[in-house]
Amino acid sequence: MDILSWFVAIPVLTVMAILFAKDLKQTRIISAIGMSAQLGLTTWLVYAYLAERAAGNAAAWLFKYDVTWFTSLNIHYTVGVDGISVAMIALTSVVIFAGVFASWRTDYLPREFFISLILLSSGVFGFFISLDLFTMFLFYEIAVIPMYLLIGIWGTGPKEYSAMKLTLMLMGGSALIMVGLLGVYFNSAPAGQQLTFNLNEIAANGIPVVAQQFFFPMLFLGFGVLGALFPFHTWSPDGHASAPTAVSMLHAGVLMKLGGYGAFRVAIYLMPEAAQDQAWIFIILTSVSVVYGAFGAVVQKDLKYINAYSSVSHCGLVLFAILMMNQTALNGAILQMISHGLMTALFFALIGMIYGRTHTRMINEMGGLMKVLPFLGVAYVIAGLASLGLPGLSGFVAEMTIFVGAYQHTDLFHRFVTIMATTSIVVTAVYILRVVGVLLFGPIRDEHHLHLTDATWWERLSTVTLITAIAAVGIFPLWLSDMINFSLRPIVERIVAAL
Amino acid sequence: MMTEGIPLEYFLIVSTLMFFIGIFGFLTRKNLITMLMSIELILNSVNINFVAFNSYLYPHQMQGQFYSLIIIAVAAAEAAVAIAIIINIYRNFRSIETDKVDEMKY
Amino acid sequence: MTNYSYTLFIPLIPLAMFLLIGLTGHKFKPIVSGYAGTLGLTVAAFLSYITAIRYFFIEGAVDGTYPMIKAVSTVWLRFTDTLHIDLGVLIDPISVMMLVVITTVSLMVHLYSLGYMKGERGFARFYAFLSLFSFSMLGLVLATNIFQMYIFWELVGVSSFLLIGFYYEKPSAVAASKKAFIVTRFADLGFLIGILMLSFTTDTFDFKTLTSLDGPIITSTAGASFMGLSVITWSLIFIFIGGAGKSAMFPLHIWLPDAMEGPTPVSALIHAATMVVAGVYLVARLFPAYAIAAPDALHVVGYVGGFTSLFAAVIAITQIDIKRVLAFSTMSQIGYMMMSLGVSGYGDHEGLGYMASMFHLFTHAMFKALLFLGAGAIIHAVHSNNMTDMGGLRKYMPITHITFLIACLTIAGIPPLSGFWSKDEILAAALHHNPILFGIGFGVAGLTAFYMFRLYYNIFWGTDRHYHHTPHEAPAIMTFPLLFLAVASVFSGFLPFSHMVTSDGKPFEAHTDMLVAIPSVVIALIGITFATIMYKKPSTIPDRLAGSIKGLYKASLNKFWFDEIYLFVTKRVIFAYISRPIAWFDRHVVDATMNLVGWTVTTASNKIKGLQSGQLQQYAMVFVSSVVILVLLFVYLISK
Amino acid sequence: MTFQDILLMRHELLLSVLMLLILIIDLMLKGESRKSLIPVSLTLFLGVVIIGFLPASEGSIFGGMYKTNGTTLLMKNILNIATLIVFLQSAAWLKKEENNQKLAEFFILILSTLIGMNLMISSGDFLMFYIGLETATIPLAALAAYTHHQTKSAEAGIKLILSSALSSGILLYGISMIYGTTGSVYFTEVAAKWSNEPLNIMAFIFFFSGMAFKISLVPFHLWTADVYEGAPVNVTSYLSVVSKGSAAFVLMTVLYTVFPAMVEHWQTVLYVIAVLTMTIGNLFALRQKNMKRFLAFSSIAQAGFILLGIIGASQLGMTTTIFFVLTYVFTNLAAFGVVSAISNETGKENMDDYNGLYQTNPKLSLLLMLALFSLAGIPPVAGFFGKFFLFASAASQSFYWLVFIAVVNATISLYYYLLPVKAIFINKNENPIPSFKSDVYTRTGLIIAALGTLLIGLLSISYEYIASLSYGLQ
Amino acid sequence: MNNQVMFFLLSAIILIFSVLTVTTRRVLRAAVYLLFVLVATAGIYFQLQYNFLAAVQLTVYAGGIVVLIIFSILLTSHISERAPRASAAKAALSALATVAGAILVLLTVLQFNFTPARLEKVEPTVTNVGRALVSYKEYGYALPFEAISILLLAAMIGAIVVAKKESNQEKQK
Repeated sequence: MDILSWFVAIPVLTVMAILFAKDLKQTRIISAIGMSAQLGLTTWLVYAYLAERAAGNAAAWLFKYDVTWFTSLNIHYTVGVDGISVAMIALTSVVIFAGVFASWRTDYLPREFFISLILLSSGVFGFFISLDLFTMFLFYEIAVIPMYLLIGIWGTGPKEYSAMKLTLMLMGGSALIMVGLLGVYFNSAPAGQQLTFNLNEIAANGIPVVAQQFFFPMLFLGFGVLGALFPFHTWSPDGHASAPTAVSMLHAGVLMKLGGYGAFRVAIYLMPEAAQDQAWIFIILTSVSVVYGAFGAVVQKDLKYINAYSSVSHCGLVLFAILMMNQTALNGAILQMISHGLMTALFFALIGMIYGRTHTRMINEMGGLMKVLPFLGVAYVIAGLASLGLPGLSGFVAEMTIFVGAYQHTDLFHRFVTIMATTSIVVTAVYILRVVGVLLFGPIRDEHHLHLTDATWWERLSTVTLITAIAAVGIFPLWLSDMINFSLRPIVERIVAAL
Repeated sequence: MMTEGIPLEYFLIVSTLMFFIGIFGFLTRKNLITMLMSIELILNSVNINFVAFNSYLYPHQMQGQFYSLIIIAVAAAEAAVAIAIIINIYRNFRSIETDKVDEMKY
Repeated sequence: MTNYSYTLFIPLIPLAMFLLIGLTGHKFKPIVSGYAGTLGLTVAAFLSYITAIRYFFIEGAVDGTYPMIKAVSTVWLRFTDTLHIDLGVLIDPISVMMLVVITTVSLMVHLYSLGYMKGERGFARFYAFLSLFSFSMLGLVLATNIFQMYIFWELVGVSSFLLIGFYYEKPSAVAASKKAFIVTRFADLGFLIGILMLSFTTDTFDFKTLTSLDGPIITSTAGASFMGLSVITWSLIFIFIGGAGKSAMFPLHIWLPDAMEGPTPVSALIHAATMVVAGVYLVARLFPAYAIAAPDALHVVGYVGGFTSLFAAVIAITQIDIKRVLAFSTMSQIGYMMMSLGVSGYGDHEGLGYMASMFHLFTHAMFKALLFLGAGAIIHAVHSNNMTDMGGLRKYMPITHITFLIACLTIAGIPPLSGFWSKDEILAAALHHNPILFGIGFGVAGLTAFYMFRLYYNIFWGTDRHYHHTPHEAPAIMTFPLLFLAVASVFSGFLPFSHMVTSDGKPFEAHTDMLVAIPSVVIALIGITFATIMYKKPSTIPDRLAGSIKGLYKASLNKFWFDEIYLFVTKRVIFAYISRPIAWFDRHVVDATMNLVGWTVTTASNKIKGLQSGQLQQYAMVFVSSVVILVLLFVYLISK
Repeated sequence: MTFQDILLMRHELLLSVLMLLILIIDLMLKGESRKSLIPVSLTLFLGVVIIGFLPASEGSIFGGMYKTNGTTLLMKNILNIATLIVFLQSAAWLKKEENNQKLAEFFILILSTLIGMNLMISSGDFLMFYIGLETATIPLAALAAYTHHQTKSAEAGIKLILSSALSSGILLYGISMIYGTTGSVYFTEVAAKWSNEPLNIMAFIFFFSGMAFKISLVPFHLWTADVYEGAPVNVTSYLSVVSKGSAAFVLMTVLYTVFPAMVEHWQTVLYVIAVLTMTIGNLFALRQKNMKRFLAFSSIAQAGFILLGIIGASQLGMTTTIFFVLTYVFTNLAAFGVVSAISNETGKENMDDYNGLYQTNPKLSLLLMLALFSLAGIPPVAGFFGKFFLFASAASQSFYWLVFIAVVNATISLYYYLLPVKAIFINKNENPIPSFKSDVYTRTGLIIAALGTLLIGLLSISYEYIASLSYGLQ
Repeated sequence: MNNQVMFFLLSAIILIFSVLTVTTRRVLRAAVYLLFVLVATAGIYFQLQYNFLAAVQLTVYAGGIVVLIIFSILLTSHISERAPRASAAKAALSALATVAGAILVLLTVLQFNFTPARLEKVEPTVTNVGRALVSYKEYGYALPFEAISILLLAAMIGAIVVAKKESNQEKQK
């Protein structure tokens, strides 16, 4: 088996192993082993990828592997990675690894929980390695659907409502994607030639502009729903609020990135002309997302809602940058996906840990936790600082790349909305500091909180993993940025050539 | 010819009217058995069609005639089963009025 | 060219100390962290001095110009081929000067805090943050490009946030730290937008390119203009907003007085000597751009500075909290520096204002740090910030008293103390360029003398208060920095600044202009005299005076209600009219729309259930009419 | 006519022989020993199924009245397998005392309808088509009314027989007009002489309505839910899977081979009907509480999706339609299998009864979830592939708005498919259905259905095989 | 001329009794009217010289089905019982749909130009019918003949299954 398929295989094997587990203890050990192996494999992949590049391999896709699946429809199982997908895979591995440890103490139906969680991750990995739109879509849906059970069974609050809403909205998005993909497929080749789902072949053939005008909005909106595009973001606050910790982590950290990644890889890459024509509509929507999400977060009282709205804002920035369609902004978009993925996962992990102790997520019912929970408190501050774009943490790198890139756009409108979008950094500071100020600082409000115990080893492991990743990206962004840039160049050249 | 002076359309008019009378009966009769009778009218009208077409237009084959034959046979089978079920209904509901048979709905 | 690459260690050593203390500090006794931090900074200070000596005195000017040297530079993040963030070390007169200022003051604060913070919970944390701040501030001044500066700009902001909120269990401290961060963050937004605009026009971040006379910023005609000002001007104004925020210029000043909630050494270091002058440094850094390409922007700088200095001085007169008096004084003095930049030209003697500003920055750092540390010692002794709780302390704290007096005299501009020299140059520059600003500066000089001595008398003279325990002199570890800084305050005025730090790097001769010097000393003396009359002995004059100008007094006491205005804007406007409506809109319009879709579907489902009535004949009816309709439709209506 | 020619009909012949054989065996068995009829019939039928897979040639006999080709054979085999699964799943129900008297009749009636469907599939003219259709329908009405003591069952029977009689009357009227306008009832001759006069189109619509009734397309679907609910659960599953699947296939072949000349017309008709069917089916399914009724409306909506395949009017269309029927057979039988197992064991058929089922019967729960996901078109189970390809077929004719409506409907359908999942996994229940172990037949049936649901999509060979047999408009 | 009179007479009987079948309130009378219709239809077959078919019509339909229907009526209702009328609204709606349908269909049918195939006629004699019935060639009907037998068998068994009383079950009740 080729190296990339292992990324799907390891989660599946782990799931199978869990089927034989007897109790929580065995289940989580198996999960931890599986996901550690996945993390190891990822490390190896990053290394191997960089080594290949260093050795001068300039092919757009590395580690390609191709099997014909449905011959008559020309559907292939084609996998391959470029710098962008390697980065996304790395993000996913880190988050799922941390997620497994964050849910170390799942006592209700643990086997089922870990199975769903890991199955979901296999879908995500599959999505990132796919070069064939059909398999990409297949993995996309595999990644989305276990969410229903994960939230519905292990969630809190109005979990059934939230789970249903989330699932339906996301599947509504994927319905649009399906139409879009079919449209792409049937326009993927000149008349008389073999139709194809292969990303690169379609790009090489080019899609007629008339068809693009019709299918671009479908694909972009479809992926946009998962990317929390205003006004289709409302699944996010409720969904995240109800989801169990690891699920929120994975969902906000990784799944929402599928939206951005898809919008970029499929919608923009394949249909640049239409993207160019229609970008302004979506740019307005995404800049609304950015600012609106941030303002929406300011007055929330539930920690998870704050973070969910914050995610709307940050993910809006991803889509915003994608629509700018220049190298720097796109690079920023990818960086932002990674950055937001890591820090929002950290946020949700911490919120989960705090909730596990205080049994409330309402900030006005807590206070002064820094004193009793120093580790979690510090981690929360770090997450907050990352979120508000402190240099040295990942958020800064991503946001600055986006802003600089977006501002390089020659069109005055784009530069204007960029300035609009930058205002979000102030609002972000407002709500982050509000939370930190109320939750962690000040006097302790609830006497019961005086006896809380600080993080356990698995919680520390989960947290430290994410913080390390955040800091690594934030302090040494160049290798990541260069890796992404290298792979973006041909894409951007194609986009520019098309315009 | 015994059909001289009678255009094909006459047969079609008769059969069509009979067909819709049957349908009207099916839609309005309360009694299940009379609904079944309406069905027989419908099938009969179709038979007239087949036979008339066969006789007027395509007499080189007997397709229409045989179709009618088969329809008669099928109608018999249908009637047999339907009546069996109607009797069963009568046992269960103590009535064979179609309005009463609406235990399952919505 | 000399190799200055070792200067990299100047910021890196504090960083290492930060990581060391932050990660392992809790494993040792707290004092170890203090020593480690202090040691690290001692090394950094040592390296800074060596650098300064080498740069100014051993290497000296090359071809009559102090060179701008990129000692270290590495690409940190690449945006485009031309736009990339480099991290590096830039050695030029102002950065070297700032190295000296920062490491000196920081070292003093480190020493001082060993005594001041003794026994505090979070002692190690304090030193970790101090190290983090030192690292950030050093990184800021050594920045080779505007984006590196922005990075460290943010980092100093966050260090400041952490240090102001050091007593995180105290709600007022938390609120103050939040306020400081958010207000400066807002200003930083301006900075960022300025950077974006500037980089779009010039395609570079590099200071060397930006400030070189044949660089893009100065040679580009920058055709596009908005409201009569060129893009360059706008971008520089935006950048100045960033500087104004950090330097607490009106109207972004409101965070600074509150920032006094932090431990006093922090106020000395961050909110008096170093971080708050970053705005001045920023403008100075881009000075050629301001002076040549965007004189309009420079005027803005000058007027904002001038107004702030007057505004803050007026407020300082009435404040009770001694640290707040000092804070407003700081604002006022920084306003002075800004004003000085605003009235400067480029090159040679035209650049007098620039030189004066830097000079004042230097001297101010020394005497203001001294004032704050002195105030710290006092607070340490009295356990209160309010001058109403103080009086007659000269007997108990002789060293503090003397050093404090020296500092007061220095800031009042009494020759030959350092403050006189730098202030004199500023006024001279203003007189030549802008009489209005000169007038303001002149008046502020008098006000400064007045309120400083009001402070001085209220603390050390007047009547004794009932102290819980007798105030006593601070320990040696705290008085040593006082003495050191007092010496620096006295003598730093004799540094030949015009030979070292000039707008174009070329030394020039600055003369003391008697036309300016004499009146400025006179007005300072008048101020002191008034203060002496009113406050040396208990007196009713202040109350009567306050009564006679009640409105102004009240306005000043309430800081012209700026806090209230801000509160109104944030709570009433942003929260009540933006965020809450958005949150409401999100729940009740956007989300409701999504729910409405679901509701519509289920309602439709319920509405049409009659179709499935269970009536066989109704089914048949539907069947038949559907056939009829289909026939009608497809045979007669849609037939092709 | 040679023996070789006769062999072309081996499905029908074998089934007829089996039918008679069961009739004879039944005469020889008395009392309790009648129960042995179940394994005997199953074994014999298994033999028939296996023989059905032996390679066969294509051909046409009885002067073109009966035709076989690759797709018809395949379809018959699919129906055979489906029927086998239905038989397996019925065993537990048949073993009940109340059914002892009429065991054989169950098999005979089912087999006769299967013969009818096979004849319909292979028909080369409208006469055989009609006979097949009626043979496939009339005994079903008897089966629907199989349970005497239940009023619902009788009601289902009468609703089915009368509705179907009306519909076949209308269909026959249409055929009579087809005969009148083209002069023949042979498919090939009709196709050759077809013109798009108003009367032709009207005749087509009458004919189509009759077929639509059989596939339960809206607005000809109203009988479906009531009959499905009233009939014994295994008969319902047979109705919804085998009967519907065969009818869909026949509709497609008739449209492709008899009416290619009016392709644009029938595409428009299908377009409208598909939209109606999906939407109405979904809207009704939303509110259902009875599992059988729920699955009935679900199957209506699914029928609407099938039209998206047929509308493709090409080799792709045929392939995707047959492939979807294949996936649908296994998927729906898995769903019905679980419902039937629970119904046979506990008599409970309401969704609320399923609350907390996972706690007691995890395997059945998982299987039901799998089936529902497949029906909803969630990967990686078969339904996803089936649905995706169906949509591809419609998209290939540029019916993108139709596809759009379909995917919107698929999303709505996801809502109600998740309701049982919610009941099973999320809802709490004080008294869940107790844990039980089904008999070996049921389990075998469920396993076959589950395997099919899981593998048919992933193993592309099934699709490729169908594609190699399919043809487009002729 | 006679033909026409004959035809109109038969048509009139068919239509009038059809209407009566579906409107009379006495079920048994309806069955009798139906019988008249079926017989008249047979008359039309005779007129068209489809004697065999007419015979089948009389024996199977008139003789078989109608008798079956009458028996079932006797089983399920009282002779004197009058069937309730359909509600006016329902009747009106049905009438509307039916009339509209009839008009539409008639319009469509009548505007079609039927053209006879000018080919040699096969007389529908009993010989020819019999030959065709066992022929397995084209236009032979051996297969339908066999197939219908399966249907009839199945229908018979079905009818028995449905109608027969369950010995044990009923007793237990």
